[in-house]
Amino acid sequence: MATVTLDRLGKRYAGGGAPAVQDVTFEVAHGEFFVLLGPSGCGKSTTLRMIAGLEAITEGTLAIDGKRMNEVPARDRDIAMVFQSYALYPHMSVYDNMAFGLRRRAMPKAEIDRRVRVAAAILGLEPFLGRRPHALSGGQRQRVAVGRAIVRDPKVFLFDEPLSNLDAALRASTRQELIRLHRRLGATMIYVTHDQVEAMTMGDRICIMDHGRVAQIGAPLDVYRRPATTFVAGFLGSPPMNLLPATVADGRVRLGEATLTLPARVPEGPVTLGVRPEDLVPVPEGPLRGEVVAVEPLGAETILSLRLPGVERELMLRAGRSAPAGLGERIALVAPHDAIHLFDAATGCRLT
Amino acid sequence: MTSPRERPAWGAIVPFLLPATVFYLGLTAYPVIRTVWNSVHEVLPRREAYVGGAHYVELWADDTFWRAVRNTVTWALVAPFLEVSIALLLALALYARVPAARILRIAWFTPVLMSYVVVGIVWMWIYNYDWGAANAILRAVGLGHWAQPWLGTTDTALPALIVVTTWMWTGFNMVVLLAALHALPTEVIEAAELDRCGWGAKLTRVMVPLILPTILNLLVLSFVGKMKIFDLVWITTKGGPLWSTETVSTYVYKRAFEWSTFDLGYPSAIATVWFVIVMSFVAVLTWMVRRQQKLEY
Amino acid sequence: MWGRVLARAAVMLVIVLWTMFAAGPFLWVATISLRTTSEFMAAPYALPETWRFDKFATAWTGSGYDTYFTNSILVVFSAVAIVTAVGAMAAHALARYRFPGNRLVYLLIFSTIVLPPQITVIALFQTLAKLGLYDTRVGLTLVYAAVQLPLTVYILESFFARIPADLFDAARIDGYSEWATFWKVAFPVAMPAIATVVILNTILLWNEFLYAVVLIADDARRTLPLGIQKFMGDQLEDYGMIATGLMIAIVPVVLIYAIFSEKLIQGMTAGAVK
Amino acid sequence: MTPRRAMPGCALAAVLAAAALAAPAASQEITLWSHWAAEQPKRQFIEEAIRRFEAAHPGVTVRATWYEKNALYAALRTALRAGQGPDVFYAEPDQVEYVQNGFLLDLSQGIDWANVEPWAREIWTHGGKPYGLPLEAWTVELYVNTRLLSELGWQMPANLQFTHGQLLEIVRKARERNIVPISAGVGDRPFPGAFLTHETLLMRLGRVDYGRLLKGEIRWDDPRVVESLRAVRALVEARAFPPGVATLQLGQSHVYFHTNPGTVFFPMGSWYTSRAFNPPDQGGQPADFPLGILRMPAPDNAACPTCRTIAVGGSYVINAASRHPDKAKAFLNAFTTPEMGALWLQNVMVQTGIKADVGMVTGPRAGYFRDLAAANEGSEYFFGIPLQILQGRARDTFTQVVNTAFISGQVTVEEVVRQMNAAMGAR
Repeated sequence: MATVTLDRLGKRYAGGGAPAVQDVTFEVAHGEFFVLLGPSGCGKSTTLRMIAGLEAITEGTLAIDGKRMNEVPARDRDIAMVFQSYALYPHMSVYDNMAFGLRRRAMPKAEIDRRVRVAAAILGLEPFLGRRPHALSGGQRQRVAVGRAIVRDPKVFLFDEPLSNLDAALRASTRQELIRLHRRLGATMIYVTHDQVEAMTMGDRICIMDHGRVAQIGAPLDVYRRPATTFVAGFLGSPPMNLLPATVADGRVRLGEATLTLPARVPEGPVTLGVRPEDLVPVPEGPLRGEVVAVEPLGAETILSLRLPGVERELMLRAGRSAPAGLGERIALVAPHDAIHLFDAATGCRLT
Repeated sequence: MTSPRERPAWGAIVPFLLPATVFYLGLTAYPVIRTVWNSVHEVLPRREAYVGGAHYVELWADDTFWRAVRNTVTWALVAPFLEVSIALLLALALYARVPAARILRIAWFTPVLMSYVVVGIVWMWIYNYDWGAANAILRAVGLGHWAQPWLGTTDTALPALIVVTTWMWTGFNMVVLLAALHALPTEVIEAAELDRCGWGAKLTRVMVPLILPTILNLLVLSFVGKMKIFDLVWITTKGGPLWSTETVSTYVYKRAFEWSTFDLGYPSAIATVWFVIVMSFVAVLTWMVRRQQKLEY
Repeated sequence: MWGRVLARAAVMLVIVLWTMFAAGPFLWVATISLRTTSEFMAAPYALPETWRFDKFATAWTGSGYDTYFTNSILVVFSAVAIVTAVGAMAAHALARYRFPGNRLVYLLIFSTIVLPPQITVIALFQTLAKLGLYDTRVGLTLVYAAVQLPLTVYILESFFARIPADLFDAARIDGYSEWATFWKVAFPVAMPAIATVVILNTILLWNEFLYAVVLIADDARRTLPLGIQKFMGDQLEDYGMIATGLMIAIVPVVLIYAIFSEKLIQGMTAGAVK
Repeated sequence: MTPRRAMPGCALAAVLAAAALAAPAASQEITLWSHWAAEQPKRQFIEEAIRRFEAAHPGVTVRATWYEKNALYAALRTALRAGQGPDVFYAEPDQVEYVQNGFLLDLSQGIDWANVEPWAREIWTHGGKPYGLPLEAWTVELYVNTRLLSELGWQMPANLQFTHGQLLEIVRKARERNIVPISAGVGDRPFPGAFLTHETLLMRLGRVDYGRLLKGEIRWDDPRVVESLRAVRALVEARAFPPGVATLQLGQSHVYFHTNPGTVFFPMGSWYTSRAFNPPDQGGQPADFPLGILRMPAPDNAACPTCRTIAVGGSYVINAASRHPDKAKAFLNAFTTPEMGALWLQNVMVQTGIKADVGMVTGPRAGYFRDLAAANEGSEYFFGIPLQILQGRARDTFTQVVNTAFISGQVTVEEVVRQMNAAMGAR
């Protein structure tokens, strides 16, 4: 178990162009489950690979337990990694796959055997130890990949989208298993994903990345409730936060023809107004009035799309089981004060 | 999911590439250079002397060399078309779901696995005037007056050898074409069927154009193979009669190791010229195939 | 309807004729190999009345086929072992690492596949003579390894390039050096392709003639194709015995083919299908 | 790095070790590469000579390897070029290039030349030094199946020589009876197809002018040459030769003559016996075969109808790179006794360059040898066949044109003349 510290970490490829990762700074605490979240190409995997030692670090420092690791080869960093593709050795049995990393370390045979069996017991892999990976199901392979990391008893576990090759149902249950595993091992884990549900449910903290930079770091609900940028706001939540162009003037916000009171003092001028679909409440005299242009009944809830006069983008509304209005009808909405987020129209940064 | 590769890890690359590099430089690149060097020298067992372009001048006027070039190029142009067109016919026959296609595919492929030495002897027997199978069949069907010493007359020797290479290589081409046919998306063929295309139209308008890149590759491959041919000729005719089956390879070998001159310079000049010819043919053909494929996709 | 039947019949006819054409020569040689020359001369196309399998023993010991066979095994197997190791290492380096000149090296090696052998054979003869490797099995082995190197690298490179990079990353994190990773991960994972090139190279070298005839002189070091050729001049009238010799050369190839036909076809056709 | 590095190295080491194990123990072993793999009598003679030599020289062994001629020549050319090869090997006197390139040991000393025919030594002499031991000598003969001949209504002529005109008549008669008149096979040899042609040229031109023709001093469009070629061409046009002559091989042409299908004539070197006297199941002639020996047919206006070619054939030479030159010489010298000469005649039934008394030949084959002597009586000899005199392109052209294409009817007389003139000029 260990802390992992990144200080202004950056990656620039020899070919030139924009850096793949820049200025990434955070510290993962002892035993923390830390999630790197972002769309593909945001630099999260590169960051993880730099921590693993699979990519050379071109800028900044990486430290594990306070020791600089930039020049230390992967094998000496005492980390273990679970790959998206699982990277199981197809020519080895499950047992050998797990033991492979230990053999290199000149560990006594008996100890290797003990560790493999313990890990297999934790993951329920005992019946499959003699099988080759191609004879396993996707979920079983995924567990072997985890088992290969567990036997090593490393300081840090790294996960690179380990669930994305599983089908939806399996993904949910495996998520739970991983959470239990983290509790059981109490190990430091860094987990890369593009799936916000995984990030929200698993992470002690999440770090959202965008274009190679950190957009926001925080506890999942904090990030959800107070997104630091329009990017974070738009990335988290399903459907995501409504982000609409508005103008602040005279202590009010003008959104098309509607006018809302300011939740806080902000400078006058164009802004982006954000409001989560579930925070909009239909009331007969609400300030936001529009025409329903789409109705998506999902059973437990209904998603409505509204067109507000003078606003280009449609507004999404999350309602209960029954739709408050039908297609083509007009509806009026209100949003509570503290549910209105204002962002700088140019930079996307939070104003409130 | 492949990651962008690391900057060169020379410490790992060098040991991996070194043995191959040594083999390549020592036993391929150096001999090529040495041959070119030879070609401007007289290379006798106990004497080597610079002769400049003398060998090349002699080569220019060497009828046997040009005869050999003509024979080889003829072979290299005729054989690929025979092999590939017959192979296409056979592949289509097997594609049409005949029984035992798998076994036939394996059986037809067999000749290509045999040594040219073995093949050469077998076919010398087949072409034997008195009891060879070729004449025996002709006599059996009442065409005895067509019986020939097939490898013994200037008119028939080269065609007879071309038949042998066709026999050897058609099965190979067939297997490749069959694989290409099976790899065709079934929707395309089904679409053609829905369009009420006849079998012939389906073939010429849909299937053949789709496997055209494979066909071109096979033609080039066969062409290159024939440009190298040596063993078969050496075993059967040694280039005779009257140089009618002389190939560049047999002539190089004759001049280097069979003629009583012992000079390795002149044959090296032949080899060098031939090397340039073959490589330029290959370059042009590759370019044509590439261009063709660009048109296709 | 009749048109369909006719077409079907035409297809079958083509198939039957070609099968006879393709297989006939071998079957003929097989029958001759079990008959004496006088039996053969009396009726060239008859089946053996008595199956003279003892002729194989005679050819084996009496005509030196034991020597030729041993030489072929020694040279071909050593060359294949070397070219597989050397070629796999090079293919792995070319497939896995990006470095300046990578594609140039690949192209150089690849273009050697079409190199006419005449361009090297004379100089190889000179070189081996100078090194004292002329007329030795070691010399022929090394040349064979070099000759098959391009094709080996070509086939293996495309396979190695398809091994997911994650596998190597995993081995790195598991603590293995690049060298160990190659032998313990890449090489075993590439086994299907390795097997293909091994079988392919074995067959091609088993049949090789030109380099052998130039680089080997002594009868005691001749490989099978040279051995067969040796007997075809003055003893060509002994067709029965020569056919037996031919069968000795053919049978191992056919056996390998019978066992590994799919792999072999795959290897032979690898260069042609894109 | 790790010991794994050694993998490919190991494979190489294994090869080297295997080769080292197989390397022959050198010390007192003389290696001999020889033609005659299929010629039992000659092989038996040499093997007998080896036995005697080994008995007389304890501690020295001779390891003989028997080759088919083309394979032997191919192996020798590369081996000698590489500075290797056996101590003693088979050569024929046409291989002057061996001498020119310094591959052969000078045999002036250490050989008992007094027991060698002077003309045979002369053929092997270059720059005053002899380089080869001429074991085999041979003449060009016209073998005949006397039974077939009489069935065609002809008798053996008293002087043992038909004229070209007579031969042509016999050929036509044979063809009418569906018998192939003359056997020949040039599929694997550069000379047997030319026997009839060059003997005709020799008789028509005489020894001196024939020699000048082969030296390029007389052109091939000389009327006498053209006339001779037309005489042979007349036979070709009368379908004198087997239809498969161009691909028939030397060994096959023997069988073609005496057994399958059987022809009237067979122009061949007098070493005919080395194959024909093998047991029938090894390609030899049938036990009761009615063999006769004739001189080659005489052309009209022959300058020298008694002229014929004698050639030195199989000889042994010593490799200049040999590590045991003295032992090798001792081995060769063991052949130069009248006893060995007689043994050769007795076994092989072919003339020899070793001095020997023909009268010593006894046994069941003695009659054959008397016939051979009768056919040779009064002959004026020309030394060497054209192949032993021509070099380079002239030799290649002679082989392709005169040996093969001419007698298989694929070139006209005019074409032969044109090609030969060009090739002789190109030399």
